[in-house]
Amino acid sequence: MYEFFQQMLNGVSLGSIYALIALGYTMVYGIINLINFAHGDIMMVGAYVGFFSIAILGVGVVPAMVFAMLACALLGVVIEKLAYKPLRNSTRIAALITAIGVSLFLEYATIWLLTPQQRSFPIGTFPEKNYYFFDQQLVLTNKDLFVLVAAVALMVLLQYIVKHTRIGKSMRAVSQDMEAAMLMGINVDKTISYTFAIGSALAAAAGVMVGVYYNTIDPLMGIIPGLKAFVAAVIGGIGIIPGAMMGGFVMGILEALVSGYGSSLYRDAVAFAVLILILLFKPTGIFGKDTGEKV
Amino acid sequence: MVTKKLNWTHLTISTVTLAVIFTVFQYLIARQLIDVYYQINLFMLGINIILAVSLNLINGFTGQLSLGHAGFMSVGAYTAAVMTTKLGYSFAIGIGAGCLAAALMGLLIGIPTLRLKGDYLAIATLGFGEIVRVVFLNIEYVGGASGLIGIPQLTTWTWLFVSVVVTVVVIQNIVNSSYGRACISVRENEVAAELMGVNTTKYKVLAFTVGALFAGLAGGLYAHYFFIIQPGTFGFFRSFDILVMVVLGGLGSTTGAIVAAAFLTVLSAGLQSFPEVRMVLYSVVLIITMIYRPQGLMGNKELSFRTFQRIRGDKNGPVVNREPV
Amino acid sequence: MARLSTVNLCKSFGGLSAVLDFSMEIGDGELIGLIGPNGAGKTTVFNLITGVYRPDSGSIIFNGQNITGKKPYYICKQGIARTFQNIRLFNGLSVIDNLKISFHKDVPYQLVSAILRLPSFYRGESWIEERAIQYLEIMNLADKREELASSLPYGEQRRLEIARALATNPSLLILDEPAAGMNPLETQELTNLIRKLKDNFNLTILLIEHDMALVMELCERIYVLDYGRAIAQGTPEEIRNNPRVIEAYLGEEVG
Amino acid sequence: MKINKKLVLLLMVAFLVSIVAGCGGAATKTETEKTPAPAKEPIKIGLNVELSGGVASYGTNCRNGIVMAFDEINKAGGVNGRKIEYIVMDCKSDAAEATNVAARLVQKQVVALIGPLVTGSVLGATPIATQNKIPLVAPAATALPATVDEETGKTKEFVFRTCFLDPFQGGLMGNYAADTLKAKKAAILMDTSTDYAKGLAQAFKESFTKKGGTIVAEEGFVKGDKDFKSTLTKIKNKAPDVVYVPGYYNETGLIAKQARELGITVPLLGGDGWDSADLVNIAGAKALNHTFFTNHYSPQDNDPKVVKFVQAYKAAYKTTPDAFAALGYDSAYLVADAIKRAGSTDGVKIKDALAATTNFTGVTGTFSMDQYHNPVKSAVLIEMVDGKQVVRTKIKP
Repeated sequence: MYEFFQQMLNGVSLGSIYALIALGYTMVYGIINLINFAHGDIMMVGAYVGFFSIAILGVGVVPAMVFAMLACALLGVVIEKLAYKPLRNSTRIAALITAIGVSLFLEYATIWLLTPQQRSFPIGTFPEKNYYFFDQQLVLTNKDLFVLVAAVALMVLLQYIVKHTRIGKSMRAVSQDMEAAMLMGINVDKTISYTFAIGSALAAAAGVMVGVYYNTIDPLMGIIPGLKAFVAAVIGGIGIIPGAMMGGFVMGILEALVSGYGSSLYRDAVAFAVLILILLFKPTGIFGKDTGEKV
Repeated sequence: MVTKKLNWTHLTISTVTLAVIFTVFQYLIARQLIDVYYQINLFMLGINIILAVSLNLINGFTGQLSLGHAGFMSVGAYTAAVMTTKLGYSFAIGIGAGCLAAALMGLLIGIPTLRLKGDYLAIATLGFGEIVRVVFLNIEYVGGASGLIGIPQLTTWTWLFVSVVVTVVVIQNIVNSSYGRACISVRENEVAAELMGVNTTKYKVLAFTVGALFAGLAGGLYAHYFFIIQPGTFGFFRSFDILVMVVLGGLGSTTGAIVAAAFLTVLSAGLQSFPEVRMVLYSVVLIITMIYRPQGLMGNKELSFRTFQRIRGDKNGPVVNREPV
Repeated sequence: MARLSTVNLCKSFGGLSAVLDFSMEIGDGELIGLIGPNGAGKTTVFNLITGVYRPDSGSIIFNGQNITGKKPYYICKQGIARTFQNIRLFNGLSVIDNLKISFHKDVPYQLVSAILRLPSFYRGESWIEERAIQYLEIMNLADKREELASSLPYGEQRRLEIARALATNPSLLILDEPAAGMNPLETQELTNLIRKLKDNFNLTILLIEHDMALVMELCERIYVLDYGRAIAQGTPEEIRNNPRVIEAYLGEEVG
Repeated sequence: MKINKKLVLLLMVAFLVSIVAGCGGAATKTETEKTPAPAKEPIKIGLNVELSGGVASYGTNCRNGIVMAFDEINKAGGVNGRKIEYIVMDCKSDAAEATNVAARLVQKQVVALIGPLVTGSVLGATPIATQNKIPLVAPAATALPATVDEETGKTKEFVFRTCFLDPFQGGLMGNYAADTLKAKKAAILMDTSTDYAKGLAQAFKESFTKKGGTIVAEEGFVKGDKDFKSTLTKIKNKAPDVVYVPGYYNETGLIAKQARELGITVPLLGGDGWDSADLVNIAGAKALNHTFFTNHYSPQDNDPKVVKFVQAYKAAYKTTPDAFAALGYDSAYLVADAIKRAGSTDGVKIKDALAATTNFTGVTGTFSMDQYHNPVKSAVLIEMVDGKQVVRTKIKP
């Protein structure tokens, strides 16, 4: 019985990480309808910025995260301006292929510049503490709590930005109808830049947390979590912020249960199978609403 | 535009050209005038052409973005290799089984997933590719992660050459027929196609199945040239490699796919010692192509006898498609 | 006998009724207009009839056969063809290839013959090509056959769309705002063309149009939609004088 | 222009005939004569190593060891009066790429190949070496099929290795767990994406159960995994006395860390894949206390040859050499030694000299080649104590 609860805890902590990444994913998709494949790789860049801030500048985790968020916000805006903006009016396939291109560019440029070696955060970067319950049967670490709290806090913040701020209102307008928003005097370019800046900053925060959590980072670290987070975003209904959070938890718990009671070797396969099933039977996700295609 | 009659002149020229190419390389290989390294690249080139041309049917002509082509390739490779290595069948039967297995997989995957549109389809096929990889990874019978070893090297130049020619001819003949036009109409405007009586799902599945069949062929040839196949060889990066060829060459141009496959194979061999540079270059090429020339280098134009006639200023030659701007 | 009848068609999107209890009957050889203010649900009715949308309830009977909820390609094969409000040509294809696709549903050879280039393939292709050229000639587009569809001027694109629909050999032709964006001269030509087609091809025609002059001149009967409901039907004369129609078009003023 | 249809058909038939004829032609291969190089020209040796991809750090360290050895040999006057020229190429940790690289090195007329490191890639490169009659020395391919064809049981003529085999080190650990650590119940958590780890797990299981122990759990993970908590939770509930974790340090480091977090305090055991300076960085010194692994050598060894090697390596590369650097270093000396003994750069003669190796002394021990081209050599058993490697025993086969 304790094992089951421990597995649920494992799932929630893994799920918070997916949720963190999925938030940015879902936001960018919701507003400009682009699967930003590079999101996981922006997360990786964030992790590296955080790593160098800690390892070279010797700052703590929180300032490192701020640096990473600023750097990646800028990176996100640059990527959008250079690669995605010219394609805003072309086919979705062209935009998707470009996003894949950007993703690989970030991965391999990082390998080129920084070697493919795995790096580890200096020991003691994060003062670790374990809490044991029920005669050591249940374990919770402060890292788990940190990630969970961060994910919830960022979700609330994001929800607030989108629902209650000026820029959030512009974002929602752009997501409804880009042309109409433009006609209503909304600066669409600026809004999209902000979207990318916020989404990428979220990715960077996630990256630093993943780095601290697992203590290791490498140039290809963004691929699998990025894909999993995408699955999470789809499960929750892509474009819906609380949905991404829930999707993340669903994925995390699912994986924990597959590893705990089945075989961890099929964990990734199960994740993708769920994705395909969701896409087939409820493509709008658990929280999504159906909308018909306009003819 | 399709010719109304079989053009014997063109057929003769094609046959002679192909026969010459075949014989020259056959001679060079048999006499060992080109060494192992160039042979490997020659075979890789042929396999890449099959992959690019077959993916082009799905991505380029039918307009369905598939990121799982390496998955179909691996199904073909494993099936063919198991048939020859474990079950003792002949190479021809192995290759045939590989093609069929891949085509069947294309059909099975195609029917449900093709209800999805655009980027969702892309993600679903990517997921499919990963699932196939994980499954092979966990089957001990085919060697698990370390792969199936000890596959005899049965892919000869003849096999490869004939396979490439058959792939190109079959796909070109499909594309230049009413069935191919139905596929293209799906790409151009799915709603309109459906309303003009084209069963779009059927043609998407057709493209997927035929594309998968030839990917399986490429897989079988690959397995029987490189002695060993591992699940990792058929990951997302290989799907991506093939996609780059198709995108660069022109979505919807078989000639373009061939030229790009050749160019990128040679480039990749040249950048052997700088794998990161190769990938950085690929990704930049992909982004720039999409921004400045989303239809690819060749667009949907084909290099054919008609093109030559036009270059010569042949007055009888019909006007070739002008490029979409 | 009715060529097409719809019975109590309903369709809503996310709780918003686009079409409500819409019933209509079109006799063989009639030329019917469907009018209504913007957003009244006219195009939705077309999408329901041609199978793009599946109705929430109600049924559609065509030539005595229930085609409710059938796929668009199937409905096309039964003899309904349409054009679109916003032109939907196969832009990357030549004019003649746009037309050839319409013949695909009757393709006279197998896929295998195409792959092996058997004689039946060449025979079939010449049959398709000859037919395609015939339709282009009728629509006066034959000299543009090798041009890209997207490179045609607007009026010709409209004509090509009609040609493409005709080439599927329909008994019911549905035109969605065929005169949109045309000048009065072009509209007049179009009116004549529609008449001519109706007679030559023995067609039943259903059209949506905002150009009242065209509708009143051309249509034998008119249905009026407002907020998804049919509010009136009758001859052009009756519609012109119907107070509910005037109210729908002009708002509260009359009421 | 009118063309006679019969002529076309004739041509097509001729084409088909040429294809069929070609099939026959391919079988008749002619031997190309290699002209012997003039004596003063350097001897070319190809390094087919993993400089990128999954096991990049092994390849890089191994290359460092090889390069250092050849530089020393050249400084001492070379082999048979000729300098050694090494050509380094990256096989990207991929089997097909390893084939390709081997072919490219052969094209550059190398007389021997060193690498690749991991067994899968060695299997990829083997056919090229065999076809061209060039010996291949695998510094770290510890899985059985690297030198022996599993189906026929025959030794692969041109393939040699300088490391011990998986059954040896896995069995060693199984005995150690049962005898010294007094374990009754063991759990196995292995990297199923490598033959190496699977081989180790198999050998461990056999020797441990032979000593009366039971295996309470057998779980797997895949290279690149980062989260092992669910699997570890499962293992924890089986309450094993030891957990055997064959795999490579990137993952095993994380496993050690997460196992300790979950409250698994029993000894963790591993193989030579654990050996890396990064292991401590990833897991932290504290988590690694109470862990043991088998290895080819230890830099802490006070054998003068080892001390000298460690000093020279530290001077050249600023880090402590790991086992892969040591194996690379030994492989390079082994190849040079064989060329010297063969007195020739002919592949077949070098191969024969390699097979006849007896009492070769390297930093990873003194060994002779057995009939399967495997060195018969000792292993060390290392315990991690506060982040430092401490040699517990040195075991002869």
